[in-house]
Amino acid sequence: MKARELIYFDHNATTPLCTEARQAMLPFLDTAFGNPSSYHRLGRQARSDVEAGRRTIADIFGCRPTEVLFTSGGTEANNLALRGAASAMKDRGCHIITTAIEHHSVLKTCEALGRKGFNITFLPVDSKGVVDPQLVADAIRPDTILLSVMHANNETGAVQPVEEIGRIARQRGITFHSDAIQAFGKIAMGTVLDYADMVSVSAHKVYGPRGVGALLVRRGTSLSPIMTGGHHEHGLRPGTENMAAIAGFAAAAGQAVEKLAAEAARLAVLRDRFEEMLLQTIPNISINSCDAPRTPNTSSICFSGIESESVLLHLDLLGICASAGSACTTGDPEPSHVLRAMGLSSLQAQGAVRFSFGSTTTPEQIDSAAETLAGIVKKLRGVSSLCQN
Amino acid sequence: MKARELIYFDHNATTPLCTEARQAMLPFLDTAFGNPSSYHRLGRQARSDVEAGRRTIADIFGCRPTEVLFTSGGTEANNLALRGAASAMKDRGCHIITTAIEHHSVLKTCEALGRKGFNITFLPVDSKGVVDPQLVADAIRPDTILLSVMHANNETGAVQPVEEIGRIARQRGITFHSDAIQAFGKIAMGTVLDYADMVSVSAHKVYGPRGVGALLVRRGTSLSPIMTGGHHEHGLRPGTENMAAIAGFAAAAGQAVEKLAAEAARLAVLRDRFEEMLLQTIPNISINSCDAPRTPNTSSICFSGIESESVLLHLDLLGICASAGSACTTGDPEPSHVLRAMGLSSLQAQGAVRFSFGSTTTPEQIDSAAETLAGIVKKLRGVSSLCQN
Amino acid sequence: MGPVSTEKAKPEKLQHDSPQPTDEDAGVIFYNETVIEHFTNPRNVGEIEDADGFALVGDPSCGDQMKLWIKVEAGHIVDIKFKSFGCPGAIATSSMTTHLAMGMYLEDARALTDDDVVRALGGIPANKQHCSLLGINALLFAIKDYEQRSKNQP
Amino acid sequence: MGPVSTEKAKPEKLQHDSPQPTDEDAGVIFYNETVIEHFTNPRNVGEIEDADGFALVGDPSCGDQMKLWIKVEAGHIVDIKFKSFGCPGAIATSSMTTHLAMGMYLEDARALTDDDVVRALGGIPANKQHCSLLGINALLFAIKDYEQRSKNQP
Ligand SMILES: Cc1ncc(COP(=O)(O)O)c(C=O)c1O
Ligand SMILES: Cc1ncc(COP(=O)(O)O)c(C=O)c1O
Repeated sequence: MKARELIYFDHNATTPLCTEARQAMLPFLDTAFGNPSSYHRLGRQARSDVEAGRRTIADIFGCRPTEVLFTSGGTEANNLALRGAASAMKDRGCHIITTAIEHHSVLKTCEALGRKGFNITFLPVDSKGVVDPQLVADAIRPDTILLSVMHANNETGAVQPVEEIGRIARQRGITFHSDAIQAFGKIAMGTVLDYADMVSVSAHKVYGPRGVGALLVRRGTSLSPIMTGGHHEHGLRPGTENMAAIAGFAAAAGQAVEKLAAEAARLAVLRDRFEEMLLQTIPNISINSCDAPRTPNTSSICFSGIESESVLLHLDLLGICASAGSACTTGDPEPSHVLRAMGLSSLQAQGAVRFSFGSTTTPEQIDSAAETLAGIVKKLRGVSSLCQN
Repeated sequence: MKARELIYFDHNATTPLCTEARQAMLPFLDTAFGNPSSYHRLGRQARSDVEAGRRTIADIFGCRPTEVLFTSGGTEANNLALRGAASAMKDRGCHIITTAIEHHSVLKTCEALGRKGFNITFLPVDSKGVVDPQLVADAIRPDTILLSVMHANNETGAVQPVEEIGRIARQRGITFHSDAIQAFGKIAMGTVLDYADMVSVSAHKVYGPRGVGALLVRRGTSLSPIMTGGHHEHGLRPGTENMAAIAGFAAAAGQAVEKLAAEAARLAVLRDRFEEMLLQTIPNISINSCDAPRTPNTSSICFSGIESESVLLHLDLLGICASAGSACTTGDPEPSHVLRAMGLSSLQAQGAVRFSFGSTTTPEQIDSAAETLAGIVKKLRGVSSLCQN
Repeated sequence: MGPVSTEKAKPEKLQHDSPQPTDEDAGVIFYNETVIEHFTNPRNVGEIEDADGFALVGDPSCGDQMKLWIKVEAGHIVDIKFKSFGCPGAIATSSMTTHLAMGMYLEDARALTDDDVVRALGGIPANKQHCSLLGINALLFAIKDYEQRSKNQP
Repeated sequence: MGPVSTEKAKPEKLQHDSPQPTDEDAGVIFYNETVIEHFTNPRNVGEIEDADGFALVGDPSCGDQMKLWIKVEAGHIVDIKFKSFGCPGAIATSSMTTHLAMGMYLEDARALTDDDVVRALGGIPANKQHCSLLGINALLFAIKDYEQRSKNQP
């Protein structure tokens, strides 16, 4: 077999930089290097470049520029939202509600807040990986201050009913944060601050650069900074602004929104084709969250009787990039907390592989990967002590 | 007068990216986009690139790779050091010592810790802007857990006796953090973790990219993370690693160290020439910290009878970039806390302008700027109600 | 170097003008061309030895100070001069105040407000608004001083 | 697609080999070529219908499980086969264990340790060390099972 191009099916972990973002960044690696806090022309130019980026992001989400806080990434946006709001509102109550399927940057942060004296409720999800808004409503207590529910799950792609949940939160006067890092660029999101008080997004998931994200914060939301220093980002996030990254983020976000409808449709077709091929050629597999509303690019598949890392290594040796669970738990032998929360056994969860498609994905890659995968599964099942043959 | 090239005398605010850093970054804006936490080859490559960057930084500071934590910049490094150590050691005591001349990312963070129940001692400095180690020793109490003294001041360039202070701290069993953001690349620093437990550095001050810095943390130092999420950076700093920035940082840091001796000597000559010219042509000026050990690139000058912003605007209109106080307090009418701590009156401090030289600085720029400045000062003094003429 | 004033704002026009100041730009100061022109070429700088009215306002340790001299003839301000310590906003508004007041009837001059000065300058950054009071206050006090002196020497 | 095994580790050799595993790489798994070769082409996969000894070790819900069959003649392991569920480390160490044990005197086989397996594989990532116990334990229990059966059927 001849060496073939790399097949990158790990777009939920990170995405290649799009041309527009790259182009937008280059001047800042060059002459436009000023510090936006500097008085002189290079500083003013930098300031206005930062603010231009902020306006782009604000326009995309239908909010005000003052409602956009740039952070170093999605993880920091989530930490700022949760730690910052909890700290700002701790006198009003100590109960925080989140779900069992959040990304670690939300989950571990809620656990950390739990160790600091807050009470945390981790809501369960159904077998499709979706949170029931009724459970949210039921979990609200008089001392509930904060609710965090992700928009789309990174492992399964399951889309949560955040608008409905947001309405409940607003009715009950509870600050609602939503981690939209995997939703943005994949599904239409509308004017998010209409139902959420805070929304996290991250550039490198939408073909933008590493090292920048944003927390959208609705006017009037109580939020304390988690870091202190200069007056940057309305005093909520100090540190010299990363103009190259902000410009790249703005360019990538613009692209993502512009292409969203067409790209979502294209990817849904490819995703369905991939799943159908697997269902036809490989016995005993199941597709996680297949009956839930899902982001169009994500396929999480359980291969019974074999272990995901073995699948991944075979795939990798054949030039196909995929993930088991979320990328950031590599090296962590724990099976996915998301799949476990959906009721999968530890054994089932161990056989889960995530394929996440994106701008680089072609029908040929889909066919080739599905075929390759069938061979790999057959081979590993031939070795497996859990399979008869 | 013909339009002339921009004269950038604001290298303490930020620096242009060096060619080496730019080159090192480009692949990561291109094909090398993997997530270091991903299992596949792109992920492994990314991981090994991150670790290569870490080894470079470790080698430069003579420490172990495991002692290097990458952050989003200097501000975050300082916040992690102070908030993280205070939180990790809060059961051992609640007294923190720092100085009155720290950067806002240290000063405001100590103030924030003060509001959280820690007792903060802000040590004074002498008229040269230098902390007396004896005062550090005297300030230590049985409940002192943490000491933070910057290596070189960003406004005056004054170098603090951090080695001696570090020895005192170590003798007394107190964790010592030093903000070396303005020292790194300007003065020889040696193996910093020999005397300090934590040291902050920032890439964009040494011709590296925005959005990355490092906290060097000596093995055995008590430190809690200030953000939570994945297991990145030994569990002390979560978030997908910014490889482009890390590679650029490593390249820039390597350059900075390689060129340090020659460049420091060159800049000291230029700085001295600049100051001599001003002293000869402009009456009633004083050079801050001129009798202290200083970084070779920084000239902080008080022009009596006139106000710094007016000087800066004239300079800017003539294509010369400089700062008043530190860049990050632009728009803040408070006169420099550093100069005030040195005993300057509010009026004197208002007349201070900082010129910070760097790789782009030439003798011609020095001469031209000194001449221009003489004209500006004369003009403004002609308008000033505080000056007779 | 030639005198600074000959260079004026020419090559920088766009720099100071194009980015419209917005809320979130508050941290950085953008002056318009008129402000910069008055800053680089302030009108009526100097002292009047035999002034009819004088005022000293502001506190230099708080950022600005202005001295204002007026010469009055037949109820008109026939000469006006100032010296100011302060930021570009202070210098430009000082200059514009004297520029507006020059030649005015005293009662008209007294009716001038900080808004008039800001308007004449075509606006001034939000965090520099307070500067416009410097010139206006100095003008009012100088007129008061003139009236006081007139009363005392009838 | 041809059978997976024909592709082996060829084009990826450098990828898996060049970055030396270090402390701070613990989060990511680098297997060497030998491990990958045993993973992609595991030796002695299968079952022995009329085995003389059998063992089932590990717990699949904790990540790995191994079944091991041996055939013994004149104190020698004359045939050995395994089936394993688990990660590449588990499969490769299973394979290497059978490879080492094949043909051995029982007493020599019993003396094999997890270190022997790891050494034969040229090392294994730190967080996969435990895998090497899987094969060794299976081997010991299978030998025990053989001895038990021999005792019962003298
Ligand atoms: C749902 C979700 N939240 C948060 C994050 C963290 O984002 P970042 O890598 O930008 O820190 C990720 C991606 O890793 C994610 O998928
Ligand atoms: C001494 C000092 N500490 C900290 C900082 C903050 O660094 P950064 O801009 O990378 O957040 C700076 C620069 O602004 C500085 O000069």
